[in-house]
Amino acid sequence: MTILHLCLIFSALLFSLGLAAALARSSGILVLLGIELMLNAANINFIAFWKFSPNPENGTGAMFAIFSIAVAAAEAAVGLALIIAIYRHQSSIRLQDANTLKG
Amino acid sequence: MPSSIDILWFIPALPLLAAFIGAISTQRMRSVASGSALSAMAVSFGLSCIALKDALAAPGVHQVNNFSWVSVGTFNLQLGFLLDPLTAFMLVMVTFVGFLIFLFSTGYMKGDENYAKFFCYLSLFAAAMLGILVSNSLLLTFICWEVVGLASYLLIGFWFFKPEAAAAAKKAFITTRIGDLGFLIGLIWLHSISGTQLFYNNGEGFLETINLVEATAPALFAISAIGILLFCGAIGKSGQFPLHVWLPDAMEGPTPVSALIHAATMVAAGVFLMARVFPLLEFGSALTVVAYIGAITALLGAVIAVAQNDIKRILAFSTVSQLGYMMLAIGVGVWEAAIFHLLTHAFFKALLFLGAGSVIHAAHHEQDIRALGGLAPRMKITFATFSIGMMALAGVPFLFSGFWSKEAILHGAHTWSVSHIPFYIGLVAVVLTAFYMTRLMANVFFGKPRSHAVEHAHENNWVMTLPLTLLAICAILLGFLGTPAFPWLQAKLLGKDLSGALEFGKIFEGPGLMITSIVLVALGLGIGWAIYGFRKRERFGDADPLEKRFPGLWSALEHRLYFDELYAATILKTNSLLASFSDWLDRWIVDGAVQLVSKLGTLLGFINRDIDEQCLNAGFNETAEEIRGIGNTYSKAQSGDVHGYLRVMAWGFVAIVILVSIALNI
Amino acid sequence: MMTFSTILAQAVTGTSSQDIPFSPPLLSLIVFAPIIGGLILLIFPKLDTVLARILGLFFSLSTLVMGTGAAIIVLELFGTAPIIKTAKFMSPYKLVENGEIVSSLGINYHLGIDGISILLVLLTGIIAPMCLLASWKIKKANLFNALMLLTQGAALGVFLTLNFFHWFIFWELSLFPVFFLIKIWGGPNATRAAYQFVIYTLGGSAFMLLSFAAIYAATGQLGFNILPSYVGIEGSLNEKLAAFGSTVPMLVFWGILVGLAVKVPLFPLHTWLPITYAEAPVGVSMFLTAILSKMGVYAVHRILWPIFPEQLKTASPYLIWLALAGIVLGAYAAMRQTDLKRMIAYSSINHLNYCLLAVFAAFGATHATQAAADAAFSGTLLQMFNHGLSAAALFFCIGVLEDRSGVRGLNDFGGVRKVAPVFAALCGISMFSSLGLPGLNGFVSEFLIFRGVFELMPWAAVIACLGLLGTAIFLLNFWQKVFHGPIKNNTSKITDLSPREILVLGPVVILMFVIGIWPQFIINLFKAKLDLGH
Amino acid sequence: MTTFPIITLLIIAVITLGITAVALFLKNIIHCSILLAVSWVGIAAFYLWAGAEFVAFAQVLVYVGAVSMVVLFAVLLTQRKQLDLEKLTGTVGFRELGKLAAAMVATVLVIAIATTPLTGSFDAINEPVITVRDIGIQLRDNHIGALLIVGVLLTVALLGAVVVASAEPKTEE
Repeated sequence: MTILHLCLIFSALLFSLGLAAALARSSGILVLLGIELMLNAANINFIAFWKFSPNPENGTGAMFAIFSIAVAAAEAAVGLALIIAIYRHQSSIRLQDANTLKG
Repeated sequence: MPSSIDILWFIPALPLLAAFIGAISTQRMRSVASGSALSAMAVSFGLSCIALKDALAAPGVHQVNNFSWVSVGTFNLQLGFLLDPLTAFMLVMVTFVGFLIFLFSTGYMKGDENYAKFFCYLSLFAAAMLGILVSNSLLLTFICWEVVGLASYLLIGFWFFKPEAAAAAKKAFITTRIGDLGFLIGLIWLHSISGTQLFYNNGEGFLETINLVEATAPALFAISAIGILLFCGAIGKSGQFPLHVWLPDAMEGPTPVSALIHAATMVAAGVFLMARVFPLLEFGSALTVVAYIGAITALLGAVIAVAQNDIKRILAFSTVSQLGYMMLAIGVGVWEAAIFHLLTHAFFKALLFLGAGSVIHAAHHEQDIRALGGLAPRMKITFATFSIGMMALAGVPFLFSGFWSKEAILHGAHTWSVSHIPFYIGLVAVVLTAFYMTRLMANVFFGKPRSHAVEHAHENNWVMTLPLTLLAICAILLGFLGTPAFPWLQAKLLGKDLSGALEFGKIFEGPGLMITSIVLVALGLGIGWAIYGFRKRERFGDADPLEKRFPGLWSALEHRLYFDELYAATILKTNSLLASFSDWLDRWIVDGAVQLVSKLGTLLGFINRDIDEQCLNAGFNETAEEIRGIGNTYSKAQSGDVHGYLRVMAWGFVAIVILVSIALNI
Repeated sequence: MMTFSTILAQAVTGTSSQDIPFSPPLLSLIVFAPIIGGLILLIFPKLDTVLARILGLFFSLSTLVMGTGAAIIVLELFGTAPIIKTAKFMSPYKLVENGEIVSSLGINYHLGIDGISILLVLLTGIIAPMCLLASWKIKKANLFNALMLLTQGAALGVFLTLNFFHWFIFWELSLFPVFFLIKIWGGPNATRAAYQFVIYTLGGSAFMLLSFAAIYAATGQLGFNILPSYVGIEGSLNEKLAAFGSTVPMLVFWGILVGLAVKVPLFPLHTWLPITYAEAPVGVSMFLTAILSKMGVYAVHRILWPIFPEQLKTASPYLIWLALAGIVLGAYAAMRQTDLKRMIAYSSINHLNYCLLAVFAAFGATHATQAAADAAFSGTLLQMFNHGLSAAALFFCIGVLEDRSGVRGLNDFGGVRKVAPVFAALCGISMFSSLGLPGLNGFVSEFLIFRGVFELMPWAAVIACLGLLGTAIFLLNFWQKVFHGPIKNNTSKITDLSPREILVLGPVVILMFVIGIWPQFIINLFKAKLDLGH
Repeated sequence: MTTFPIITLLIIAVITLGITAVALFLKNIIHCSILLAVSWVGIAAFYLWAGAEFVAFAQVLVYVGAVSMVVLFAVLLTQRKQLDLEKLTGTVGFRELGKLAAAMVATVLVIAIATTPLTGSFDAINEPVITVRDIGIQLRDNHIGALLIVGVLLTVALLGAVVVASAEPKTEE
């Protein structure tokens, strides 16, 4: 068990918590937040691997994390906008109600 | 005591101040407005007389007073004032005629609800007109030129609630602006090649340096082109062919306006400008163009005037014709004769218009000569003065000013080396002028009244008759300033010294010419009286004797040779098409392109759908049926429940990890 | 002799030999006073409406007061004295406030004022209070005033910032208040107009941002005052950009041009303009045409001219056709409009393209004399100011008509001059100013532009004359149909101007006369810049 | 000297996970989002621990500063009608199923990580090796394309968000 293992387990647990939130909450906002947490867990992995990589001065992992954060921000904005749009249509942010994709 | 050049700017500034007072005067302060306008003109007249005295003391000297207007980087624009005999004579004429017309207006416009505004506009006009005269800079001339146009616009449209007046005002402004654009380009071109647009600047003005220019082909071309472009401005303002169409319509304005602006002063501005830049015109070949345009206009105006029935329109076309004469004079090189004619014309035409105004006012705004008649005994002063004006215009020999000035022009045209065509055209116009003026007199003052209002017409009060009398006196006396025997005016204008003695012999130099023109005038008067004098019109509806004889020609003339219709069908139509095209282009093509891009995405979607429908459905319809059956079964899994989907993914992930680790035996 | 203004100048710039312990950051105050005012109104939405209006007007007027102060200082300090140029093409900035924000990224807080900026700051100071006064009675006045103040601050930021980073922020910041202003207070199609406006402009800005990213990548600099020094010396900007690829310098230039051209607008990127101007409430239309459109022309002077002279020279012969198209098309399309606001919108396209015409002619001409170039440039600058005055006044007049009668069609009125003589007089003066009547301001700038362009490119000036004629035709047509003729039904509802409305139009009309008769008064503001050459 | 960083890491991890777990099972959405913001701070602390200062700042700026605000706004905007969001209407057991799935994933992941042998020396804790300046240079030199694309992406996403969120139902007018 090295420090890297610890970091990875931290990340895995955070990921699972996020997944749990996404799976077990019905509020669209919280589902979205769960997804954000999963993305954050992935970022933790990037940083951890970068920190313990043979030549960290490249900074590649950190760069990737930065871009990932930027994309996540965009995703959050669009996601929340979608939720507001759904709310406009259905007066509810319960994802169970948004089932018009039903086949 | 300051010299006149230093106080010259007061002459336009005073009326400008009066215009400002008029603008802020309410209807209750009407007398303030008219009083300030009148007194400004009176003072300006006094100053002009002083200026004239100074200028005559040193003819041939151009006193200037220049100052910088815009200066930025290496770019510099100067304006300035100029005093020489040409300016001074014009100043005295404009202020004097202007004052009389202002005086006349106080009577004529008495009952109008916008009385104060009327004097505001009149003063504005006078200020701008005087500005043109004292300007020593083509740019300042242009500025005042446009302001004159504005004042004319405002005054033509003075009765703006009449749709015809509003339309006439717009027509006048836009028609003259077409010419003014030529003027503007000419001015800019001149400034860009010579670096200055001052007339005189102690040897550096462009009129002074023009003689130093080497006569190479490009220089000749450029200077001729500039001359013609400047002439475009004059064409517009002075109602020359082909932009003369606005002038007759401008008679929708009040009669004093027609007298002041559209007979005596503004329309003469074009002639004045041409005289001012004469050295420039002389250098290139622009003069020939000026001569022919002038000749055509002189004939055209006279011909059309024959068949008009509105008293003011007859006078308007006569103005067009006389302005053509002046341009002709400039074109053939005798600009001093043009100015002489300009001065005499200003007086007798103002007299005629005010006389017409007096008639109209007395006849309760009846303007149709067919409805007038028999006014001679009822309005004796008007009749007498109007007759003097008419004879001056027709060129009745010896006593009347018009004779001498017209004679000077014909003499100049006769000696023109290029061609005699303008001269012959001038002679024809002499006959026609005498003819249509006789027709006018016979119809208006003789015979019997042909409408109710006319029967009760009576002479107007002194405010209106005094200007008539003064103008009539001038219309006679002014001619003696420039007789061939003692061409004092011409000599002063040209800056020459006069030998001092009267030379009566010169009157009869080239007697053939003078006798010819006397005969022609007599011919015109005779024919006119023969047709209209002996058998007078009985009723309003009677056809004109000439109309019976030449109905086709008459109708064409009555419609002013269809110029308006022609322009409507060509220029206005083109313009309107261009506008429609621009609008269409903007609405559909440019904006359409933008919309197209945004529709492109949608379009791709449609294409995709079509491909789906056409290819897939047609080809695999049967297979699809089968698949659809299977799909129906599976589509039950599509619950629309987002959580469900996510959960399945999680389970799938777990399953894959377990399967892989079992397979790899980890 | 110490005049008040010298003391003021020394106080602000700290150049005094005497120790005056007072140096307010004047430029920052100019920019941020309206923004602060806007924020105050936003934070206290329950403020009494009357108080909010007065506060709004106060903050709005602050620009005029401080702008005049800055102008006095600039004239006093540099009006006659020559300014030492530090580099070729470097504009002499006269008042400068500088502070580092992120020094490693070249992002400095850098404000500076020179002749062009000061002209536009003063214009903003005149027009912005006018817009507020014009919309005095609007609903939800608090929010309206707040948004207007924010727009004003953003525009001032654009005019005064010397660093692209902040400049771009202000540039974009001006969009969003306008979006809401149009959407909330606009006409029936306002939503569409607002989206079109924002998306069009954002689209243009995206190109500009990319271009500046490339410039930054090449030089590591974002300062408008530093970048010009990369022109024409060893290791020039072009060479550095060309290192990315041979077409990059031109692409960068076009990217910036597109961003600016949308704002001006240059044909064919103008299609957002008529609908936006027509749908916006009157105060916003005034501000849009008078100030926001100037941002594009300003940026041409501030960015394209100093930083990309070579590319501008190459592209000008083609661009000049676009400017001519804008001039002629604008004038003639205006002739066919029956909606008065759309008509004035098209006339704005016409007028603004004169500015671009002069710039392109000066750069595109094969042989340029200094005098002609000076005339063209000063004409452009003056035209910006003049168009701001006359277009805002005309929009206001149409606002008055619409306010009284509820309609604004060309054929809905008649004989207005009879019922509202004062209104007719002021509107008439504005109209004649717009069509370039000598004696009023429009003529001076148009003359300078034509004078410059004619010598540089005679045929372009002749074609542009068509625009002059077209302008006269449609404006007089407007005047004849609306103000002349018999009185129609709608006209009877029209009353003459109230004192507040006279307060809006009066000063502008007086300025029109002043500039028309004594243009040197405005020209002195930017004269020093041109006296030194470019 | 190896225990101190490990202890720090453990503390950060435990606090973060704990807060997150509590956050995810609170009923009140507002409390949830505020607690999540705190957990993002924890993640930022991890980045700081790992020596990635700039990433930590970015995390704080983007998540704690921006996203959490947006979330709060979204919550406020959609909370006008006080619906009991957790009311069970025809979705019996979905919550339990979800938690079960998440637990399974956690188990699988932790086992997978724990059983993976990682070679190399991980005990020497490096000092922070990347500065803001380095990142700037990296962005400018190596990742300029990506940077521009991300910029465009953000612009487009923002526009899209505005359009989607403000699209009004047609029936309104």
